[in-house]
Amino acid sequence: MRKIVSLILLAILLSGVIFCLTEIPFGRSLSKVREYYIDNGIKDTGATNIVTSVVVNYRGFDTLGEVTVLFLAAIGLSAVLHQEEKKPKKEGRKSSLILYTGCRFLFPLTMLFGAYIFIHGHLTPGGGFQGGAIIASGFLLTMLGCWKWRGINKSAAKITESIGGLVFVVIGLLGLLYSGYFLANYLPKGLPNELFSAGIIPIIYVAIGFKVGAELTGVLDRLIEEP
Amino acid sequence: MSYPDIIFNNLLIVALGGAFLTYLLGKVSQNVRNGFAIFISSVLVLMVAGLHGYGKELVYARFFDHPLILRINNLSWLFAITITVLSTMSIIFSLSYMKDKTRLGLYYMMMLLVSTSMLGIVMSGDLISFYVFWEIMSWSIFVLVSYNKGPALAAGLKYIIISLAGSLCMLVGILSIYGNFGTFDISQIAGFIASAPRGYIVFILIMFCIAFGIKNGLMPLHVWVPSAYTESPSPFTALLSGMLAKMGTFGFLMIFYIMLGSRIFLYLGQGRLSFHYILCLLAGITIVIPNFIAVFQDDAKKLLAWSSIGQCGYIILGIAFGTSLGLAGGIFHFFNHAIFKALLFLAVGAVEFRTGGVRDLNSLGGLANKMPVTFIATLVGACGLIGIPLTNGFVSKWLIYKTLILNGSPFLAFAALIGTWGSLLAIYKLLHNMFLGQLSEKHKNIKSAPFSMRLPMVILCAVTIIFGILPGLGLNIINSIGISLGFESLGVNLWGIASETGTLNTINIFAAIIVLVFIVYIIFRTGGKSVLVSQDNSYAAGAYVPADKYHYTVDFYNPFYTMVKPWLKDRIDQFYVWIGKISEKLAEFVRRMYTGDLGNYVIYIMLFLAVLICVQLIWRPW
Amino acid sequence: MVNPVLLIVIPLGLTFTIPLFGFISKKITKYIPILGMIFNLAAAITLIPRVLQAPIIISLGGFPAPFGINLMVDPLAVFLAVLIALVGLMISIYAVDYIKKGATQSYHMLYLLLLVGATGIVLTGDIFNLFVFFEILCISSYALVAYNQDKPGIEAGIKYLIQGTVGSGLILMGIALLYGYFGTLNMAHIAKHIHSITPLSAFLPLALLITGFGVEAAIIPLNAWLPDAHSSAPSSISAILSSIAIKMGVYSIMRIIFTLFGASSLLHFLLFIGLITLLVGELAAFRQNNIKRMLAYSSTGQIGLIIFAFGLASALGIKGALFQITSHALAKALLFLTVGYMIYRSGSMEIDSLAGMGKKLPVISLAFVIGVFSLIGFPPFVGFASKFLIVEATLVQHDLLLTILLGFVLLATVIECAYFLKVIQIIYFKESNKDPDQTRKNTSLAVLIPICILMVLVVGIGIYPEVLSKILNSAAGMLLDRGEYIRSVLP
Amino acid sequence: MIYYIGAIGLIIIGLYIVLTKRNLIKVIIGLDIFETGIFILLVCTGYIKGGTAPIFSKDKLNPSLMVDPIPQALVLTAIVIGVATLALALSLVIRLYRHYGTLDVRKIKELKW
Amino acid sequence: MILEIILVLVMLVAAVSAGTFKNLLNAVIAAGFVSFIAAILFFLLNAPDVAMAEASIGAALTVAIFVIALKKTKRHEDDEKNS
Repeated sequence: MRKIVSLILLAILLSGVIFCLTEIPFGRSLSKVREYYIDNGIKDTGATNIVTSVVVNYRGFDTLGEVTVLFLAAIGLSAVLHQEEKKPKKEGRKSSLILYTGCRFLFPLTMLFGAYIFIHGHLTPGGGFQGGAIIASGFLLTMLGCWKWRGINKSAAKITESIGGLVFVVIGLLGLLYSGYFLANYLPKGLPNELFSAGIIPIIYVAIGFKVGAELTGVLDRLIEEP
Repeated sequence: MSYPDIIFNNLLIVALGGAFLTYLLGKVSQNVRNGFAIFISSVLVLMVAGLHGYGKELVYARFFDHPLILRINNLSWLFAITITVLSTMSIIFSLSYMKDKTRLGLYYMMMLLVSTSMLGIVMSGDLISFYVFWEIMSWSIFVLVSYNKGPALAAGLKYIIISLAGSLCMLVGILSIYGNFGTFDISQIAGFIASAPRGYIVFILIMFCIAFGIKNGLMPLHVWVPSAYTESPSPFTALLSGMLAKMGTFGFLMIFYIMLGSRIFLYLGQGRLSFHYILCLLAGITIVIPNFIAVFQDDAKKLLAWSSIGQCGYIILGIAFGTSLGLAGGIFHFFNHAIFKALLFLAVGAVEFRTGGVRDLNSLGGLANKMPVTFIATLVGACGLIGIPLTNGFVSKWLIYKTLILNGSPFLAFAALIGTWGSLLAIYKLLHNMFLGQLSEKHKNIKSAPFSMRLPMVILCAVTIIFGILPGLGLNIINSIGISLGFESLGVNLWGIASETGTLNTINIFAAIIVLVFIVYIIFRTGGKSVLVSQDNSYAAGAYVPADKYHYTVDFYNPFYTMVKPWLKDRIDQFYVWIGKISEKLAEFVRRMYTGDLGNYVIYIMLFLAVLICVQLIWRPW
Repeated sequence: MVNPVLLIVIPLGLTFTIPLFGFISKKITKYIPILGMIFNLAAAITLIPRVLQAPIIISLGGFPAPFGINLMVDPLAVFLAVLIALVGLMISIYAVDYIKKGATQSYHMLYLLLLVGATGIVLTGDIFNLFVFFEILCISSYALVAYNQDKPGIEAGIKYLIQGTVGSGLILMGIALLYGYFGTLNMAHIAKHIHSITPLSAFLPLALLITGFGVEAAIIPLNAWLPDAHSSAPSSISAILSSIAIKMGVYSIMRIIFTLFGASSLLHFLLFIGLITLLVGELAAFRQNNIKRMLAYSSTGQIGLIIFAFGLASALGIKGALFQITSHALAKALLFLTVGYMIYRSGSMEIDSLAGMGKKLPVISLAFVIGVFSLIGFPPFVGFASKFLIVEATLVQHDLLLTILLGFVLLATVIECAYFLKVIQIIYFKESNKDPDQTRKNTSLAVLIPICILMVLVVGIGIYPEVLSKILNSAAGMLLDRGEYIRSVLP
Repeated sequence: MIYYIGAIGLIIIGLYIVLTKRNLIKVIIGLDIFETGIFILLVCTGYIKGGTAPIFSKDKLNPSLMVDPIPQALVLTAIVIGVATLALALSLVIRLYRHYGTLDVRKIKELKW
Repeated sequence: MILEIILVLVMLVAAVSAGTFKNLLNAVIAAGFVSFIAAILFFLLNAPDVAMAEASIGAALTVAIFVIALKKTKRHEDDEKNS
């Protein structure tokens, strides 16, 4: 019964979507703003990766909100899974030597990779979110594989999150101060394809990277700790 | 700036401030508060009295960009003075009646607030302030009706629901008037509405009449009255029956003769189907049936409640009939009914107070010797209610009969007459079962009513009789009101009305009564003396009967009751109750939509989406 | 001159600082929301006079309108921002004393972020940005509903989350289709080109967006989450959800219908949706014996009334709807705060357990009564003004159908009166069966202040509704006039 | 074209899972798939046949063939929002399981009517 | 082109199986597989950033969170906590 009803409803939706998509030709962007970004991207922001320039600069406000959402998830998690009394940590089970060594070997590399990703966000694909995710996965690796994992340093994670968010906001406010626009790219753009270019973008992306890494790690850690 | 101006500008402020100040003083001490309440109400009486024959209007505030107007004229003055006098009386009465009740600050504040809102209603010159004061009055009544806990809660709820329904209808009427004529000022509307199509006027009238009829207890809308009157504290019941219900009367007067004007109102529809004739028929029904339902009530206050529904029928009949005589009769009967019905309720309240809350007529009796003043008060009130000459009720009823007979509508006259019989029976039952007959054992050592109760009763008695002997006092004002509403004048003198339409002279009646009394006296003196027999030497089949077996007030009018019983069910009330049941079932059914199942909820969402799509595909609204 | 973007950014920054303050002392953290809201209130009020001349366009990052994100600060937005800040301030003061157990620090952060989301929704002029802030609002409310981790709280939270996520997924789908059509996200830009495609092909995005936002706006039958969430969340959260969060859904729907699509002929359909919502909400509330659930259903009803008023599509109707938003926000916040404290005293949500509160908590009970009278629409409270405007707006159209619908609206009012006044009678005129526990006697100041302020507002605005008239008129005009919107964003 | 099919397919399958499955984890999986479908749809709207990624990694790139960067930015945001919601949902599910001992939505009916 | 068709079909199959698997762990892995192929599709659509995000967040972290949640609750779709 329920299956049939839902199939009917979805069929109506499907017909509607198909009807709409006939109006949106595939492979031919109707965008009215694409050219602007492609043409002025480097001039405006100095980032060769246009996506990054859009994410951090043109639509930086969205990104601020996005960071906030992730932050929300972290604190919401800690609110939902909050325990009044701290129970003693149970001994993590001893994992095999190979796994342990492998983890210890891989962890720094993952960190490095993540850092690279979000530092070069404005030049190559990737950015703060991807890098942060990779860092978090590195921590996850240690959480799963390492011997006697006893949780990350909560306060450090918290501080990192807050600082990351604050840096983002403060940079935006400085933009408001200097050039009258929130999140304006007021730092020197530098030359394209160089590491130190694109004004505020790398700074924000580094902040986001740390923040996202800390948040995702905190989420994972909180979930694992949950008995 | 003359005195009346000052009074007029500050009247409502004094009333309102007095109400809240009363509550605050209650925090200080009980006696201060009671004294202050009486002080404020009597001050209001004086202020209103000072406004006699004074006409003015004043814009006192703005709501959005509509001016709110206060206006006073003779009609408002008559109502205002009655309001203030009655509220003073009932507040004085409350002193001892409410002595051992809780939350008195709330009670006194609400009493004063109610009278304030009534003053606002009668003095409001535009429909917004009329509605605002009307609603304030409604919810203050709600608080006061549910003041006695227990069954009073149901009564209050019933009252406020019905009343809110009515006042929302009125709001629709008001705002649709605004939508058409672009003003809330009553006098301006009176100018515009003459040109409006008749159908629209009837719509407006119906909207307003629902609200006013509900307050007034017009027959199909009366269901809240008995329970509310019965359960509310007696001093407030006096005010409620005396004045608050009469706000509906004021509303009728306002919309029929101020806003529409007689020459439009009387000619909506033709002949037997004209609006005012239908209203008269309703009034006739309202006169007949409730008076007879009242006959069979065993609760004193319920009896009075039903009979006041009936009396309101007289008032509406007089007003809706729309001749100058009838209008005068209606307005005068409103005034008289306010006085003697308040008197009766106060008397019942006094008995209730002394007997410890006994209102059941079957268990009372023989209190005449114990509470003489109360008895006299009830007697006078009863005479007024029935319309015995030399009480004010006689004059007003006489005017109404006269109108009905002169304008040749026998049915209505007959109805009015039958109603009088009904009220006669009912009020005699009240009088007899409470004061005459056998004093029951447990009331042997009952004291007379305290002074604070006797004073208002005495005053109201005096008013009843004075206005019965010198009706001209009231009829002068009423005549001027009638003239200002565009009716031809009646030749009013102090003793009554001397005109070719209907002559009334209370001197002749007075003389006749004196003579009659003398003759009766003579007859009784010369006739055989009646011998008092002690109860103990009477035997039933040789067996000694204890005294309290003689309590023959139970099942008064029983044969008559068994005769007409099947016709006297309150089917309308049952109908309303049925509606309530249905809506509860519906609500219970609707709730079931929210089964706690998450899957269903998501399906609702997709369903809504699908419905939207289908609407767009089929109906194409956009 | 205060830049409107600060209304969003300053509370956001404060939220980020809360953990840092938390290291200094736990006490400070709970005053930070008050700080942020005070700032917002002041800033928003200072914006009013400027906005009344002309809407303010703030382009973020210094990029012109269709390319960067821009804030569209018109009278409606500023008005709602003031309302959010006001109610938010009151409830944050209340929460100082009310929230004792659980992760209080997270509570205050989530609460502040919820308000940030709401403010962002009303200020932004970019549809995807609207979506992002909407997500901030929703996710924080999911977490807050489940805040006091008891059985009903968690259940309500997960139900709310699933429905809300489906809704936001639909919104995202609609945005994707819109972008596919127009290749832009700026609302004014879309509105400018909306007629370049046939209405028939534009219907799906419209339907998706309405449904998605409708989940938050709690229009029947999408409101299934609402009674659960309201009844099982902490009372302060119920208050903010009922007086702000669902209004944001309504606001978004109206923005989309009026400004984005200009689908004014769809409004007649909206009229019926509003009426059904009103009736079903009031009827469902009629038989509740859980006070918070009753209030929740009555919120649904009031939302229905608001949507009905919007559906009238006349300036007066929209003014009435905005007034109704205000009055309902104030009154319902008042009700939830008072009821929350009563529950905290009596320890039960059953209506009968409120018996005798009139003696125990005189001020709180008075506040409750005033809130109820205002909701029912008794003069001289603020609810009367809004009901007055709505009825007037319905009647001036001289439409028989509308008059009949109005009859149903007033019927719903009568139902509302029935169940609310029953509660008042229980509070005042019923003896409490059990004596109050002596442990928590004194009503703390942090609870009394917001209640009293709200009470004063309800009565004050009710007596002098002219206060809001000017800004509401211009807001209504702005909402109706698409061309003005487009012109002011894209000169 | 095939991408559209994939996107719509994912959307429909995801919603179908959400609508019919009774297990909360399954429901959340359904939401995940649903959102993935939307992401693909969104990216498709910006695609240009034979285009290149919008990155000026080397100079000789034809700007007119670069795909639209906006949808990618949007999807980036949306992915993060999705994972945030998902984490919150799962934490709620864990708590719920502790309270009820089941994840069957038919049995989780404390709050109704 | 043919590659894309194959990928999409595999993706849809994975999605369906994610719905049908009784064992939740398999379902989760199938969902992760969907995200993984989606990442490849993103790459084919010239969206390397999105591809990276989807691969790292959607395919890796999401699955990890799911698995952790499963560990806390239960493995199978319709078995109850026996306590």
